[in-house]
Order: sequence, then C-alpha cells, then structure tokens
Amino acid sequence: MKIGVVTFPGSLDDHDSQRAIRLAGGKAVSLWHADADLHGVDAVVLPGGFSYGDYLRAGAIARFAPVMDKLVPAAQGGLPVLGICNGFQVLCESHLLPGALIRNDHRKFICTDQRLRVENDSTAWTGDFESGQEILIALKNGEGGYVADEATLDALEGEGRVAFRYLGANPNGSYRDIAGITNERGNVVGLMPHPEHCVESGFGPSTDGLAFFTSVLHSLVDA
Amino acid sequence: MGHVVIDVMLKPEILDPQGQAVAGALPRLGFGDFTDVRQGKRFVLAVDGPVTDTVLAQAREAADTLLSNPVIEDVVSVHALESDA
Amino acid sequence: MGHVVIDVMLKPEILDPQGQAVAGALPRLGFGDFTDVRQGKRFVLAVDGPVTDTVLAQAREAADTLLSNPVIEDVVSVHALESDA
Amino acid sequence: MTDNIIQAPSTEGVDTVGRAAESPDVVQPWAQLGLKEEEYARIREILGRRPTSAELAMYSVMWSEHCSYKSSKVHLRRFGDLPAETPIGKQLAGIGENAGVVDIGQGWAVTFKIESHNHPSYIEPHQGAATGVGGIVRDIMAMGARPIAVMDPLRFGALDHPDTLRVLPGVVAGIGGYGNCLGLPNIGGEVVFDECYQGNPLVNALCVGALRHEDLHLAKATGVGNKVVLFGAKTGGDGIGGVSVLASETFDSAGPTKRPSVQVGDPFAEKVLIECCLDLYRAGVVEGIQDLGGAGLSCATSELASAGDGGMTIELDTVPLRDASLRPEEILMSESQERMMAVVAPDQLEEFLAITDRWDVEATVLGEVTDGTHLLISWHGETIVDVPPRSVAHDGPVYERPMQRPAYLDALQADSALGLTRPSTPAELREQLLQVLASPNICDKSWITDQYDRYVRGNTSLAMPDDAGVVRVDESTGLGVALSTDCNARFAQLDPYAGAQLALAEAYRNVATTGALPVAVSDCLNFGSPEDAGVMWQFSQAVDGIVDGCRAFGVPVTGGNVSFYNQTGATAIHPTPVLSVLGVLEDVARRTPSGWSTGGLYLFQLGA
Ligand SMILES: Nc1ncnc2c1ncn2[C@@H]1O[C@H](COP(=O)(O)OP(=O)(O)O)[C@@H](O)[C@H]1O
Repeated sequence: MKIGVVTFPGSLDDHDSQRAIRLAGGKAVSLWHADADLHGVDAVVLPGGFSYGDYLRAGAIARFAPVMDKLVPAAQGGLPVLGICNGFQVLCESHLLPGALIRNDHRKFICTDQRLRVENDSTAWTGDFESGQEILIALKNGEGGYVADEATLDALEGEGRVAFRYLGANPNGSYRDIAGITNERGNVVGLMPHPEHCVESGFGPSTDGLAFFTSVLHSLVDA
Repeated sequence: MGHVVIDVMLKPEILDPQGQAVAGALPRLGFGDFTDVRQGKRFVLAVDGPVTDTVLAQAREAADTLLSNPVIEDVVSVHALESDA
Repeated sequence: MGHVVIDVMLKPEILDPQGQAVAGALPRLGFGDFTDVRQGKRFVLAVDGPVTDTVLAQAREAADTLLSNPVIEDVVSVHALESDA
Repeated sequence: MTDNIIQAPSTEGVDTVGRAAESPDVVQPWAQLGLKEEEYARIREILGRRPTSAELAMYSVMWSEHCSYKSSKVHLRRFGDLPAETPIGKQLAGIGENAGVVDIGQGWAVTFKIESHNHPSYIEPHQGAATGVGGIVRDIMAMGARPIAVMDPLRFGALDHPDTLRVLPGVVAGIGGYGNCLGLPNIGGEVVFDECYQGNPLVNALCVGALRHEDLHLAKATGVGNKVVLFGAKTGGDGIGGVSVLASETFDSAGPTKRPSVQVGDPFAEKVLIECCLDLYRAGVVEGIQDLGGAGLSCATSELASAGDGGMTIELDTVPLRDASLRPEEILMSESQERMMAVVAPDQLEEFLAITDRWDVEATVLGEVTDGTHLLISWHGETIVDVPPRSVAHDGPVYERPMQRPAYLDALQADSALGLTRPSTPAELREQLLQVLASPNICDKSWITDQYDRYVRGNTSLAMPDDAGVVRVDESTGLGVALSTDCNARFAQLDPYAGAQLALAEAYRNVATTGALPVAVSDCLNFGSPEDAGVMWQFSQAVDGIVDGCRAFGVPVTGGNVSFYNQTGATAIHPTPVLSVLGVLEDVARRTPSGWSTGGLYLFQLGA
C-alpha cells in the first residue's frame, strides 16, 4: 500500500509522516507540490508545517499548488486523505472540509501533550480506534482555533462528523472543542494535533498516533 | 506606478483574538473611549502604470480568491490608493 | 455608534515576508499585473457616539503608542469610517 | 505612498580606487564608523593610499569588536592550547570555522555553536531574537550539516519591570516564531531574571547540526575560475544605519532613503534555503560555502577569499536588490538575512542553478576566484575595492587591553551567606522553601517553553523540562547527542574563574546524567565593556577557568562567540559565560530522564 506525503515549500513534518507510514507497515511516497501527479498512491497525507510561511493565512497559498489540482478531485472521488495541522488548514482552504482555522484565542503558539476523545471510529483514518476512546497526541500550532458558523457546526455534530474533540482545557479556542473533523464520506480527515509525532516509544508523548496510519492501511485492504 | 488597496476584515461573528487583546489593552493605557476593536488586513498591490478598471477587476478577483477566505472574512474594500493620484 | 479606522503598514524599507509570499503567489494564479505587494494591518475601533476630534486624537495616540511599532511600522492613516456617516 | 526607488544606480559620485589614489587628502569619516585613529592609519599603510569609501566600510565593520574579536583574541588563543581531540574521536573543524565539528562515530559528525544577539534584541525584541536564531542556523548549514535542534539561553531584567514586559514576550515570540517555522525542535535553554540585565537582556542561541564526515564543507574560495554565487533573499538596506554616513558622503545630492538599523527575518525563506543547501550538498556542486551574517557581503567575500587562494573578483552591481537606491557601500554592509554565498566549479554551475530553481531560490553569479592575491570589487565597471582579503578578514587589530581585579571584589566576597539568619522552625523552613520555589528563576518554565515546538522532526528524546536536551541523529542505530547550556552569573560575579568552571561543570553534569559521554564545548562569553580593566580581568579569568576545566575533563572548546559592551550606562552586567556541552549517546533509547514517573523507588545522593 503506497501512501503519498506532499511536500510544500515550508512543510516541516513530511519526513515524520513518512516515518509513521513506514512504522505502520505502509510504503511512503514523497509527492512534490509543483508536480501535478499523485503517482498512483492509495492515500495521501498533507503534513504539518508552515507552507509558504503561512504568512497570508495558514494553507491559503498551498491550496493553489499544482498537486492540489489532482488531489481535490481524487479526494472527492473517495481517495483517503489525512490533513495534519497545516494539512488540515489546507483541506479547509480547499473546501474539502468545512470551516476554517484561526489564530489561537490566547494568541500564542502552543506545544503540549493533548488528550483527545475519538468521536468517530468509522472514517478511513480512525477505524483502529473505538468511539469514545481517549488518546494522547502532541499538539503544536499557532493558528489552531477551529471556527465555522453555527449551522455548519450543528450539521457536523448531527452527522457525526466531529472526529476528535479536545479533553481538558481547550488549548486554542476551537469552537465546541473540535480537534478534528471528517467529510461526509469519511475518507477525508483533518485534525490539528500531530499523530505522526506519536508513533515510537521514547519519542513523543505516546504511541497513540500509529493507529491513524494502520487504520488507513486496514481500510485499503478491506476496500 | 499605481497602487490598489484591499481591506479584509474578519466577519463580525468570528472571534478576533487580536482585536480583543487590543481592546483589553486600550483602557489600561488610558484610552477609555473605545468600546470594541477588530483587527484586519490591508494589502497594497503595486502596478506599473495607472490603476485602470481592468486592474481593479483583477484586484477584486484576487481579493476574493486568494487574499480572503470567505468562510471567515469579508473583503470590505478594493480601491485605488488616492495619494498616487 | 462610530468607528475609527487605523491603517498600519511596515515601513517601505523594511522587508515584508508576508507581502512577498502573496506577490509570489499572484502570478501563479494568473494575476500577472501586480509588481509588488505589501501587507499591513487595519484596525477598526468602535466608540459610543460620533467620531469627534477628541476621539480621533485619542485614536491617533493609540495608533502611535500601542497599535504600531515605530521601529518598523508607519501609521499611514487614522480616519472616521465613512460608511457610518 | 512613498516610492522607495529613488533613481537608477549609477557610478556618479562613486569613490573608485583610481580616485582614492589621486585624492589622498580627502577627509574620511573613520571615527563615525567606529575606527580608531591608529586603525585608520594602518588601513592607509596596508593599501599604500587612502581607502575608497567602500574599502573604508569593509574595514570598519570587519575590524569592529564584533567581527574581529580584537579585544578577546589574545585570550581566546588559550583555547587553542587544548588538544583538538574529544574522548571519542577527532575534532574535524574548530575555532576559526563557522562552527566546530566533532566526530561522533559511525561516520557521523555533529557541529554546534552558540551565539549572542543581545543588542538587536533590546532594540526590537521580536526581530532581534528571530534573526539571532536565523544567523546561528546558517552558521551550522554552512558546515554542510542539516540543522537538527536549537536552544536558547535567555537573561532578562526583573520580571516585574515594565521593560521586561516589552522585551520578554517579543524575544520568546521571535525565537519561537522563527525556530518553529524552520522546523527545528527547541530542546532546551535557560531563562534567568536579574536586575543586572535590565537595560541589556542576553539573547543567546545555539544550533546543532548533523552530517556525514564526507559532507563537511568549509568556507574557502579555491580553484581559479570557480564561480562565486550569491543565493537566497534579495539584498535590502537592513542593518546598515551606521554606514549610511558613507553613502550620504559620496552621494549627497539626493541622499539615501531612510536606512533601517533593524533586520527583519523571513523564516520561510530560511527553511527553503536549508532544504536547497542540503540538495546542493547531495549533488556535490559546492566547493566552498559561507553564510551571510553580520557584515554581509564584506564578510563573506573577504573571509572566503582569505581562507582560500586569495584572489577573487566581484561585480557588485549584479547583486539582486530589494531597494534599487542602495549605494555600493551599503550593499557591501547590508545585513539582509537568509542569504548564502557558494563557490561553484563552472561545469557544475548549471546543475547548481537547476537546484536553486527547483526551490525558487534566487541565485546570481557575482564573480570568480582568480589567481591574483587581491579581492577586487567593481561597480558598473569601476574598481571600488582592491584589497588583500586577509588584511580585512583575519589580520585586524589585536589589543592587549589593560586588566585589573575590581576593587569591590574583596568586600563582595567577604559578604558571605554565613551572616544570614537561618530558619529555626519548620514553619520558617517551609516559608523559605516556598519562597525559593516561587522565584521566577526556579519555577516551572513551561509558560515560555510551551511556545516552542519540541517534537518536530520526530527525533526529540528529551527536551524541557529535562536538564539536557537529547536528539537522535541516526534512526537506524539510535546514535544521538545530548546538549545543555548553563551559567550562574552571580557565581561569576563573585569569582569569574570559578564561576565559569561551575557553569562548565553544570552543563557537563547535565549531559552526563542523561547517560551521554560529554565530548565538546562551545561558549558564549557575555561581558561588559572591554575598555574597562575590571571587565577585561573578569573575561581573562573566565577564559582561564574554561581552559583549565576543559583540560581536566579532556574536552576541546570547538567554537563560540564573544559579546562585549553588555552594559547599561557605566554599569556592566554580571560576567555571563554561558557554557554549552555536547555529549554523545550510542543509543538515545537508553537515555535517562531527570525525573521519575513511578513511586516506590529509592533516592540516592552521589558525590560530595
Ligand atoms: N568564546 C569563544 N570561544 C571559542 N571560540 C570562539 C569564541 N568566540 C569566538 N570564537 C571562535 O572564533 C571564530 C571567529 O568567529 P566568527 O565565526 O568570525 O564569529 P561570528 O560567527 O560571530 O562571525 C569562530 O570560529 C568562533 O567559533
């Protein structure tokens, strides 16, 4: 199973995502922002970082990269896509996921070991979790406040599309403690915390992140 | 050489942490008259030559597609910089 | 209720990485006419009642002390929001 | 809106070498540029004529305390007496290079260095601190390494002083903003509050990088005909407030626009530059490389040429500019960030440019290495610099400053803690303990460190709050390094020799307790004015302390930085020799954290 990881100028966690994929038993394929070709991968990770410096709005410029011209229709057609942190921001800017991410309410960057609750275990990236399960995942962002209008938030809740919720104090002002969401079909998932930093014991706060990557491999095998 | 100014503000219903921080600081510095603050972005785009209607139309399109995110922001104005005139 | 608008831009001689990122993206999106972009801040301050000269003077002082960093930024304008009028 | 392009560049009014030879009596503003009368006389002697204004600019900045180490050199030489060996291998590059490099086994090497950005961080805390991180990271890149972690020893005035409220948040946001955006985990540092830093905070930054032995690159321009390439950001007027005096002299008609003395960092540009450099190294298309930091092109061209075969020509008018009104003197001095200079063989130039292109990094051939002995810089065809590069870069003035043990020391040392009342009841003891724990110097620092990414790259094994940071270098074996920086300046104030040794010993212990073998030292010596005999005595004592300590431990000093003139008015800061120690772990999985997480364990105290 080949999982592509896109590198944009300013991507930081692309190598970490590739490592996580390898540790989960997949084959990691590096995809280049300027190359409008998905090279036949079975799933894609949009990694964390500061694409184009995130100077305009996080993910705003990356959304227009040539590789996205191929990725957006593929995701709409069911290709599993995981957006982590900056990747989540790119997915929102591309309208593959609703809402937006704004500056943290306390206006500072935050790096912390964050407890989350898995709210939906039926997406392509969460099948190896149980709904209601608590996990510990590294969180690090400056613009991680999830916002959307009330109607969108109600729809997300109603359709079970909130994938992860923050437990304990809300770290960034996200509406309704939302840490991650999924699209209707469950193939596109975005979240602010970083599962790729939680895949090896001794590095990062837990190994809870590995299940994201084993989940997608299992879902691909089952498909 | 001409310039187009594009002003983008967060939608009124979206939380504005930076504006709030300013609003909180003003009274502490003795500026007690201001009841609310919102912080937005101002872009100044330069063109060779004058700001024609075509240039303005391009700027408006750039404002809507790249410079603002309609989910959270409004483009409140797109206009030629007066001091150029 | 009135509003004062304060525009703050980086001084022209100061590097503006944000503006550069936008300037780099525009041609890729087909907006080829723009030769340079600078990105600044726009503050909208609300007051109860009209924007009097005293309010404007206060806003100007706030702009110089709190809202801009005189080492790298210029306050380019402080004015009442027209749409209130 | 003001238009920052004033006029097309021209040679009108430019001070050429020919003109300088013909007009020996022109009065030059050497004093305003910080040169002493003897120094100016020496420049005239070296050149056999008066310098052109461009040459004067180069000498003045390269002979400054900051770049020439003129007051510290005689003392720093004592570091050279230490064996250039570590307990496990060779020192592959040492003092004199951009950063020291040590062998850590299995074909791997690491390079690390600590530097100060104190004064810029006081003027503009956010940008000053950010560009401090940017600068030290480029030093590490220039050695051929991938930067893998940063640390930030910080010192501020009193926590409740209003100016600390201005400086601290900006410094922390600047370090975090730049380092986080570069994707470098912050694995440690210090935060100290003391009134002595009130008008002069200390912002030191450390970067560590890893490389294979064969990837080591040095800053020298060799190979006649090789191209000199400038790449990265465009050159603007950053940080050249001071030399504008020259530009306005030579071109007083229109006068330069306002020149900022503040440099603004663009971490995104630097991140791209890192990846681009690593691709260039992988492709084997770099003969020599140098980062552009303080003194910009003046420093890069003269140091590359001086360390190489000696000859180089540069066409200064080909430098890509952000501000077209910059005069040649200003271009030479500009401290615009995120730029590098490489020496490239002509047959590899195409491949070099293809790589910079892929990363959207602007690259320009400025000139080439020649078989001559001089550095020749031209501006639109006119020669404006013709100097022996060594005289600029390496043969600057050296001072033996007067030293004297400060008179106040006797009283200070006599005033011992024995005179203080001791707690006599459990309640008093409790009260004192709580007071100590609540001190901002002792209490939890996560309010600062949580603003730094410690996880990026996925190799961080220990970071805050551990005594030393530990990062993995090689995933296949677990080979990694541990680093700690330390200094208690109050000890150094009492006794600079012992204080420096205590700082060294503390950093050494912090590294050792992780299970790492300490192998090398880099230091950042923050002191007051070298023109004060008491400060110079402190400095010399601290160096002696470090040298003797390192000899006892069997570790070399592989590099570092000196920051003088840290004072408010006539009052110097406490001498603050920040010592960083690097250790090696064969497998970071076996490192020992500082805390414990389960109950029922025994506690032992070891040592005296
Ligand atoms: N305190 C110090 N201890 C050891 N070496 C030092 C110290 N200060 C400076 N050096 C070394 O002196 C050399 C000259 O420094 P240089 O690279 O010119 O400084 P900078 O990086 O500030 O331009 C460098 O190799 C540096 O490591």
